[in-house]
Amino acid sequence: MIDTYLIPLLKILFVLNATLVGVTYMVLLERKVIAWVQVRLGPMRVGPYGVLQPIADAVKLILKEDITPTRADKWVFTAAPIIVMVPALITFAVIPFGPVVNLFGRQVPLYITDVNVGLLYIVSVASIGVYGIILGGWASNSKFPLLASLRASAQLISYEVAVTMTLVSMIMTAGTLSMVKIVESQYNAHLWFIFVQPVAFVLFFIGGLAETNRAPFDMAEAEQELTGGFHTEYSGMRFALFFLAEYANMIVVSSVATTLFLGGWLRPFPNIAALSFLGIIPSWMWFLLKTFVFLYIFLWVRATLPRYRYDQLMRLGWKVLIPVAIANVVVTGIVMVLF
Amino acid sequence: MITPTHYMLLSTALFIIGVLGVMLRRNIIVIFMSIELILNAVNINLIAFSYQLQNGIGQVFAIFVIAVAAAEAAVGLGIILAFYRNKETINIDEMSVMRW
Amino acid sequence: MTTHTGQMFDTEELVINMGPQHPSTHGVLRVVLRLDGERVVSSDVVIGYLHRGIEKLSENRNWTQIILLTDRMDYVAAATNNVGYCETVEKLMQLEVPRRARYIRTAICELQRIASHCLWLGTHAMDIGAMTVFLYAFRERELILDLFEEYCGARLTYNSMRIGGLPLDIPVGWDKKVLEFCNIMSEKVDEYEELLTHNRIWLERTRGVGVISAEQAIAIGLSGPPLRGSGVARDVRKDEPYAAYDEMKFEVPIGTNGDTYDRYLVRLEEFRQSIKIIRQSIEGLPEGPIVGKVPRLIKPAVGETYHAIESPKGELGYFIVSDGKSTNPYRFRVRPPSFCNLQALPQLIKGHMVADVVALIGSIDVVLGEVDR
Amino acid sequence: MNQAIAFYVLSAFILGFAVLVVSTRNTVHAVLYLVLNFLAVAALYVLLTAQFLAVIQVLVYAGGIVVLYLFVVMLVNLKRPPEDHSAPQRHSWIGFGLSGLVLLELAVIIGYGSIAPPGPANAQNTDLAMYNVEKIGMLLYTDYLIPFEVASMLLLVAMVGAIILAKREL
Repeated sequence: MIDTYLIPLLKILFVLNATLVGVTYMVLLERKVIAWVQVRLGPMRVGPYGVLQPIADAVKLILKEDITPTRADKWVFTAAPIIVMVPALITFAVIPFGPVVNLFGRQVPLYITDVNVGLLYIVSVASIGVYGIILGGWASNSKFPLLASLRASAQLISYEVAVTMTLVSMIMTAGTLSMVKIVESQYNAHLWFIFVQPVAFVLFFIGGLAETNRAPFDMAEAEQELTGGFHTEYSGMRFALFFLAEYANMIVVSSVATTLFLGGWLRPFPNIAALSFLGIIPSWMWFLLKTFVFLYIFLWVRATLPRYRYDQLMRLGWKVLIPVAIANVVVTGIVMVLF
Repeated sequence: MITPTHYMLLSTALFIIGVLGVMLRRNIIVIFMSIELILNAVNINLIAFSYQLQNGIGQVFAIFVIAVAAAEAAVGLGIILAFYRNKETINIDEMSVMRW
Repeated sequence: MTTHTGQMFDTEELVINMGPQHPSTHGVLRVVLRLDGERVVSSDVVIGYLHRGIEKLSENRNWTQIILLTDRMDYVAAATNNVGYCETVEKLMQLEVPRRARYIRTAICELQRIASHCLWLGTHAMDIGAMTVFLYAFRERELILDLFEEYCGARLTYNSMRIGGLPLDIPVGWDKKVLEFCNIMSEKVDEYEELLTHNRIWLERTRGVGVISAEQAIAIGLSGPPLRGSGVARDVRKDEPYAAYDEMKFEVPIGTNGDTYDRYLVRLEEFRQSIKIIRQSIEGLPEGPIVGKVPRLIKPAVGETYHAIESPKGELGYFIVSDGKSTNPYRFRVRPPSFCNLQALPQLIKGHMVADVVALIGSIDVVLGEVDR
Repeated sequence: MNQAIAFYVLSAFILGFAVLVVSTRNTVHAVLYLVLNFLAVAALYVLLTAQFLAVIQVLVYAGGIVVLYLFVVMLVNLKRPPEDHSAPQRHSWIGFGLSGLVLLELAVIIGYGSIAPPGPANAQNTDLAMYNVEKIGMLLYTDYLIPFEVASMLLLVAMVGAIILAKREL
């Protein structure tokens, strides 16, 4: 009874809360990192070194007035941010934070479930997120957010194709769809898949950037939107949901990238005995460290790179990323057949 | 115990709702959606029997049904868009003209 | 909403207002854009939101009081306005400005050019999405503002010139600080170069955007970096040297195909040229008085004159008419470079995407105080 | 036991959303109900241990096709209010009649076919359930390779057709 219901429930609660807290602190981290890059200090006022800033933000957003535009479709208007947030959170069910470990004398795997269609599950859940953006734009009942939402979702869909093609080549190398087995296959292959598939890694990262509307592809606050993209009409808690969903998506992309390319919870050179002293850091800590590296790169890229124009962005997606991803799949196939 | 007959009843009900949708609604997009419902009803049956007989052929066939549905939706919506551009209407009664 | 008849997909023309309150219109500029989907079909520019009637005001102020007004026109490069005005009056009254005053004026003009280009680079990069350059550029601008504060007490509107020379000599140790600033600045320009010049996204966003040919540029009456970006070698500092520019050695950067990227390169090169001029003028600072023989009451004889200088935005010209009877000018007319460069905007924008409109406004670097006067 | 509960709950969802899809006046709401219907069907596939199909259903149907519908609905009723059931002369009794006929025919089939072969003892951990993806993959690429290639050709043709139809001027 305990094993089948209680422990998974506890794990889910823990992961969800950890993610939500992580997302709020991601907001602070972003403002801090961009500030350091720009030779300034970032939020310092709330708490020592601005540590309590997320709480201040949360309280502000809760107290802010939550306006619904007139004649807007109330029901869809409230549902849209939820539709964007939920897929980001439910992807964590499949991501392995660590191997099976005994906790208080009971074998507890450090992941919520291990579905044998893990990777496909993540991609399909990510594709549901597009609805929130389209409906958000449509429900705002004005022309500009609608056009902005159509444009943003067109961007998401075209980069989703590119990311799915890169994942196909990853599945071929790993030989399985289940995330836990992917990490184990990296352990048996004695090296991380980033060295096996560098091209796929680069494509996945660029696709991930575009999927989460970040850095050079951030259409939402691009100046040409003139009205601030699809979440113009949102305010207060609903806007916070849209905002936090973006960061949750960022964490999802980083953790998937860590699991696929940097060998989830494996320490850097898993099989070389000489480096066994690295083992003192627990496995889930390795996972967090690597995800943090990816998140840092997300923020770093946002601080430095200028923004693509919309047509260049789509051209890059269709004419560069997708063909290279398909070519990568073909090359992986050939290489696997030969060796 | 859930027997295949339960699944068949479910898919029949879904099939009927789909057919009703096609028959009664005027908006061509809703008609297209009802066709998707009908295809889904077919899929449920296929997979119910594949589970029943424990071989994957039913599921493979369901994949082909989904592929065809995707192709049909893409071209169908293309036609609707082209039609709407010229006739400003998506009401099925007004689509009676062979030449526009 | 006019409709494109005959089009298969009848897209109405979208008329939108890049209104006075828009983050990237550098002040209160309103551009009415008629869009077909994403492309700009036509646009017209609405100005006048910042009109204070400086030219009319100056008609009932005496010649010295007008120096204050010239500060408020191009508030980003106020010292250059002062120098321009004072030199015009000196030319009308044939006053002799001592060599030391002319050297200091040159140094101040070049310092002001660097400050103005810093502000341009920051806002231009910010519009195209590179947020960090904004902070770096403004860090350098801070150093210059401190230098000015030390010299004439103000950070933005300096009132730093007098007719016939300078109000006060440079404070002790000021020249060493300027030289030290020059060293810092030359490294920092390389830093900007590193961040943007070879950045693929920056190249894609600026190369081939807003191309003006040399003939078009001359026809519209462009001046300054936009004109030089199209390949026309016209620089008032070289063609009609004023202050102490004839004794300075520097080159004038010229662009080739007149797109936003070339204007960017021209201004970046101007950073370096200005540093070179400042070094020459400060190191070669002659001794001597800082004010020439100026009559107590400035009452120029009947006459009129036009005198142009090279402000960071382009050719800034003053036309003054004196009727000889009163101590006020009869007519005070300004030829602001931003106003003339802005005429190119509608022609530049046609056929571009909305995102390019923002990049173009940044690239011709207009300041609305100067446009509306 | 809980499998039965799950089945009834899911089928209630499926039929409920299907009825809503067909009956709502506002097209965008209809599309939304369609998405929920597909997600419920995907959950049903998981119940039938067809994990690969469930994920494909969510990815292709709910994540792809219905987004297409939503785009067209947005582009189409940008200007027109949601359509109302005008033209009562549309004799709906033909619709009911025909569907009744189809219902009768299916009832007859189910009546005869009720003596279905008994299901396997515990279908949970047969190899089709455990290695679902591998099994289907093998089947697809061995016995059903030709239909697989034909399906890919079909999709290519559909793509080209859709592009030509939707593009303004070539």
